[in-house]
Amino acid sequence: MIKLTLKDQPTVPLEAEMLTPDQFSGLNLDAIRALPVFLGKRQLRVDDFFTVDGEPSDELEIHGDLAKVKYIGRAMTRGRIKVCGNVGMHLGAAMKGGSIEVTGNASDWIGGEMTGGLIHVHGNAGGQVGAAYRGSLSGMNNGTILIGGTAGLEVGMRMKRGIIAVKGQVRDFCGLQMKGGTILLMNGAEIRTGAWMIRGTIISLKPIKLLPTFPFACTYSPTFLRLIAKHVAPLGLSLPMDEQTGTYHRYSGDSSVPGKGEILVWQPRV
Amino acid sequence: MGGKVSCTLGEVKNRADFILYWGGNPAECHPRHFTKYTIMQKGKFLPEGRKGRTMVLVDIRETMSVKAADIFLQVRPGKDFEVVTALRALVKGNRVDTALVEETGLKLEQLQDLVDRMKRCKFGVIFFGMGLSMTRGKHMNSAAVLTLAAEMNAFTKFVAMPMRGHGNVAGADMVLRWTTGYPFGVNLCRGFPRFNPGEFSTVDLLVRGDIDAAFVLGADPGATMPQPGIDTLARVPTIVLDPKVTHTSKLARVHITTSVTGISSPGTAYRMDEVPLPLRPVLKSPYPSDEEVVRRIIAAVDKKSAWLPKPATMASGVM
Amino acid sequence: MTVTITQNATCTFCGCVCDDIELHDDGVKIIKTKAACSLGASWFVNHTAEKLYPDALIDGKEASVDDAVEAAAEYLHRANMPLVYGLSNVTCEAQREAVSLAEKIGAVIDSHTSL
Amino acid sequence: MLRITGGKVYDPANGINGEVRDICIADGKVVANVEGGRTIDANGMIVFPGGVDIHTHVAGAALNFARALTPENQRVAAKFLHTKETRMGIGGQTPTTFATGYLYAGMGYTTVVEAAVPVLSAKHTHEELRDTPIVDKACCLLMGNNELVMDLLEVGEYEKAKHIVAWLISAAKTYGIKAVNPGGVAAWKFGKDAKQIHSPIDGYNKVNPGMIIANLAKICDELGLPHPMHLHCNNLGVPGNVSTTLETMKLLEGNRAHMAHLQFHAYGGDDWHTMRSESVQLAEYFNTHPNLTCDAGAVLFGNAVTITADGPWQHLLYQLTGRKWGNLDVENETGCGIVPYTYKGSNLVNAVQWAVGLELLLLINDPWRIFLTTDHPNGACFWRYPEIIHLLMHADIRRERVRALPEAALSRIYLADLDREYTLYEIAIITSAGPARALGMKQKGHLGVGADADIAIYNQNPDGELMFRYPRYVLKGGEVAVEEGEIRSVKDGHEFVCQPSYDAGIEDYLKPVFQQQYTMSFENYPVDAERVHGMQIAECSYQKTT
Repeated sequence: MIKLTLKDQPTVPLEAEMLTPDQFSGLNLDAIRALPVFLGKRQLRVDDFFTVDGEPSDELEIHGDLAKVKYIGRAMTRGRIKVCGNVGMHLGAAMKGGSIEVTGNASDWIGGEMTGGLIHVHGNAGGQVGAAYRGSLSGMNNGTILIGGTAGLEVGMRMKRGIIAVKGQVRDFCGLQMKGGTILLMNGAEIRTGAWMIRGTIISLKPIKLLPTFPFACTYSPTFLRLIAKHVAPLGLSLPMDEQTGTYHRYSGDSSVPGKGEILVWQPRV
Repeated sequence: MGGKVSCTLGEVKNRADFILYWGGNPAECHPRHFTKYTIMQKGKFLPEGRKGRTMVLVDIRETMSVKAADIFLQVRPGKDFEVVTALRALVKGNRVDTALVEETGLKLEQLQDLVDRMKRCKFGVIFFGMGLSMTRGKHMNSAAVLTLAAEMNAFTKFVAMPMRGHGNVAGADMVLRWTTGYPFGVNLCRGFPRFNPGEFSTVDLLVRGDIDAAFVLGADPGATMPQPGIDTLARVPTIVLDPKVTHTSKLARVHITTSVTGISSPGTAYRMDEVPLPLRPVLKSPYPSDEEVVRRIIAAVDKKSAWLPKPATMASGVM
Repeated sequence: MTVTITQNATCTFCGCVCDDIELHDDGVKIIKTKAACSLGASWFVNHTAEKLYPDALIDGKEASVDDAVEAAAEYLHRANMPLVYGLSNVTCEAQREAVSLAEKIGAVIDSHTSL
Repeated sequence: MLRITGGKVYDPANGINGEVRDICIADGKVVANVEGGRTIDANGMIVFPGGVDIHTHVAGAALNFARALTPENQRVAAKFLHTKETRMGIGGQTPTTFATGYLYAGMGYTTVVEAAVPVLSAKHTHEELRDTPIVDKACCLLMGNNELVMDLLEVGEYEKAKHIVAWLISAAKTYGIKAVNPGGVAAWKFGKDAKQIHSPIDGYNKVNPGMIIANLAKICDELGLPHPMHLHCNNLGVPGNVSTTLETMKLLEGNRAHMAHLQFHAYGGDDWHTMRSESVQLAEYFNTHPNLTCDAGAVLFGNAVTITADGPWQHLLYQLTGRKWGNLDVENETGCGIVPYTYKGSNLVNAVQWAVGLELLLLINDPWRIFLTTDHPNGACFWRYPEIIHLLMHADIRRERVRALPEAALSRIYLADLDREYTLYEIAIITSAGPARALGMKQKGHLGVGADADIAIYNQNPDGELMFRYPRYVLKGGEVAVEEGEIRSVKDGHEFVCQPSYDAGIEDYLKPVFQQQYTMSFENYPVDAERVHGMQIAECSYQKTT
């Protein structure tokens, strides 16, 4: 395992897209220390900010308050990164495989346009989780993102495939212009969930405020939920399935697009 | 995917028989908009002027502009996006939830009537103001109106346009686009332009405290930003160019007084419809122009060791 | 008092940017406007050629423009992530120079649009 | 002073076909001889007059609109770093202005014509061109839907219309005029199009597209403009549009005209399923009518952004693709539409378009009358020209590419049957000498004494694409602007404008009409000459030979 420890908080954001198992592959510690990082307009070295110890490996542990450190795990294809602390924007953006775990909070754009792998944030996340960058046709195209806390605006914007699960509440525009995939809301959302969605599924275990363009369709407990339940079980999440305890209400939309997406809201029996 | 479908103001003057103002108060904020460009003018194809046009105003409260409107639709605060999205569904004849529509403060019949009028007109235009673009939903509210207007073209001619506020903010968009490829919030730190609103927009940078110096011209963020942003401007070295000593000047390390745009400094400004206009200054100012001062600062920077990004900066494909 | 009349002046107070304003000035003040709205009229009348403010301030103290320009250049050159912001109430020519400056100091450049 | 020695010179305007000879340069011009100064050893290299792009979209309101509309393209485009000599920028489909200059010069092109400028925003176009370094520039003014002109044609006031056109060219500081979908953009303001060139346009009783076309062509000739009317025909891009194009060409007999991006106007078939190439039919007519020139408007597979004043076509394309749509109607003058587009080899329609561009370049037998363009960024980006040159020079490579097309495309195109291969001499004609002559720019497109010393020097290489992509040297105005792919000196180019004469009394008619129909002050409408950077006035000395 390679261990990096942040020496001092950078004064302005530090862009560190070199901090991935792929970039470290085949490099000894000195070579890793010499990799470039970008403090605003200055090109500096990894060891200007981090102490680097351990053995060359596909496993990487980063310690410190990295809230201003951006792009960790960018485009990684394999291996594992554990961030012990908070982390900055674009964590795991365009990631293809491997896994990232964050013990603290994460910022915006985590897993932006990712195509595979797993990101697990124990704390809160910012906005645009798994989203498309401005103007892009689609956001995350596979993979899994699990947020232990809350998440911000535009979670899963234009996502095409994959799963995003959030244990805390999410803010506005969750699933904005979604094209496919699944978003699991364990604790509901603020407003405009599923706005302009074309396809895909948003499941909320708490009642949520819907747009007028999501008319009620039916009550049901679809079998594919069992597949999703099986997929998220290893992440420590469980979906209520028992028809004795409740059902899902299905709202279809967004009829303004017009879209064939669905929002399933769990209704416990009273 | 929607888009942006617009026109210059003369097209509105000559043709628009349906004019919708959403979240703006032109009577007080753009006083000549009605008289010079829109409802009051006799147009080439609207010889009867005001009588030939329908004006609808959508806002959360009754403003001075209501008097000028044929129809006023009062929407509940924070419900604009819901209304526009419902309109997009109704335009296509799709289902909406009546009860949820009524939570917006408007009845389904009112929306249906609006849709019918929009489809019946020959040339429709929506002007949207900061009441729409600066409230909850922000850029998505603007996107909603722009998309509605684009989609209306399946039925009739329709355009939309933001009511730009500050003088030459449209010009800043234009200049940044041709020089950097992006309209605002452009990060040049890696030696080439990058764009990501929310990450590189000023209010976010200031509130997060992401910058370590600020150069402010043609604005007074010390009066308008949220307090944490103002704190950042006070903490880092801030430099201000302004014809007056502003709130920002008072918390800045450096202030330079400049001549007033259009009154003393010559040049170009863009109208809200992106038409460029020459400025005709009348008074000779005792102060240099912004243009001249910026040029002098560039000359002073040029004397120092040049900042030259290395090609490695591009290798990684960051956005 | 000689009064100069300027036709087709352009008002940059709001986004309408009306360019049909007639201005009467006495060399120091604009004393009369025609065609301008109330906002535009007060904008024109409230700006004069008088010297009401110091040329420049450094740390709140009066300074020469030369010294202020030097100080500005030093701060911006030294910064790791400077911001160039505003660009609304200035000419396109000034905006164009601001882009050039932002490029030389490796800045983020932004306008009111992003608010 | 500078001498280029030992290179094989291709200077078709002076009949020089690959002879080894020296080119001498002093004060930015080609001269007979120089003593002293720098010598460039061009042994093993070929020497071309600098490229001239007769039709491109690189500056102004429409392109700048497209930049804002497509951040996703910019993000993945080539980046230009801030250096001591050069400004930062972005390449791709809609390059920033600085990058545009570097990209053109970096490919050996030294003169470009921005093909679509509305009078109302001409100030803006000139500002952008000022920030487009190295290359020389000129603009075509959009005139095919100008209501001031159409209203006069409606009441039979041809002479007045002619003076208005001359006044507008002078006011906007442009070089020539362009008509885009004549009448169609005016109709688009009623939500319509003009598909029949002999039917009246919405809003008019008499004026039809044909009338606009014929009158504007005549006006250009009578004003003596060095470049004829630049025409984007009606029904661009639509299956079966070859009949419109042929009908249009017949209207032009007796006058000069430049047919822009002819590829987009050479289709047969009744709908998208039956669309086919009609390049043979079109080339046959074209070959026998020397009053016409054209540019290819070739298509290459890949991402593009379609940008045109043709508003109604762009609405159709938006509906067909479901992608983003930008539209900006310009009062009384024109419009513009923007839709991002991807040309795919697997798509039958795109396959036909790709073939038609090359077919026209091969079937039109006089290289002095067809020029290399892609209608940048509509058919492909200008920086991909070397790919097209390579295909023109190698029939076998073309056939190989044809084999990769869908089976169903093969019966709809002619490309595989064409054996012609361009020589270097002919490439020099379609990229430089020909367009310079069609533009009436006597100092461009050749290397004779007195010519501007705009010169591209390439390492001779059997791989034409490689050779033309990376010139060894590019000289602009006698200075080495590019050396081994690096920008060496960045000087601003000139802008050429025409000031055709008009009856000064025309303003008495124009001013009140303008004040009624426009929203700015008449006095603020023209572009001040000092706002046009490096302006050079070209003579309006064309005379019709009978």
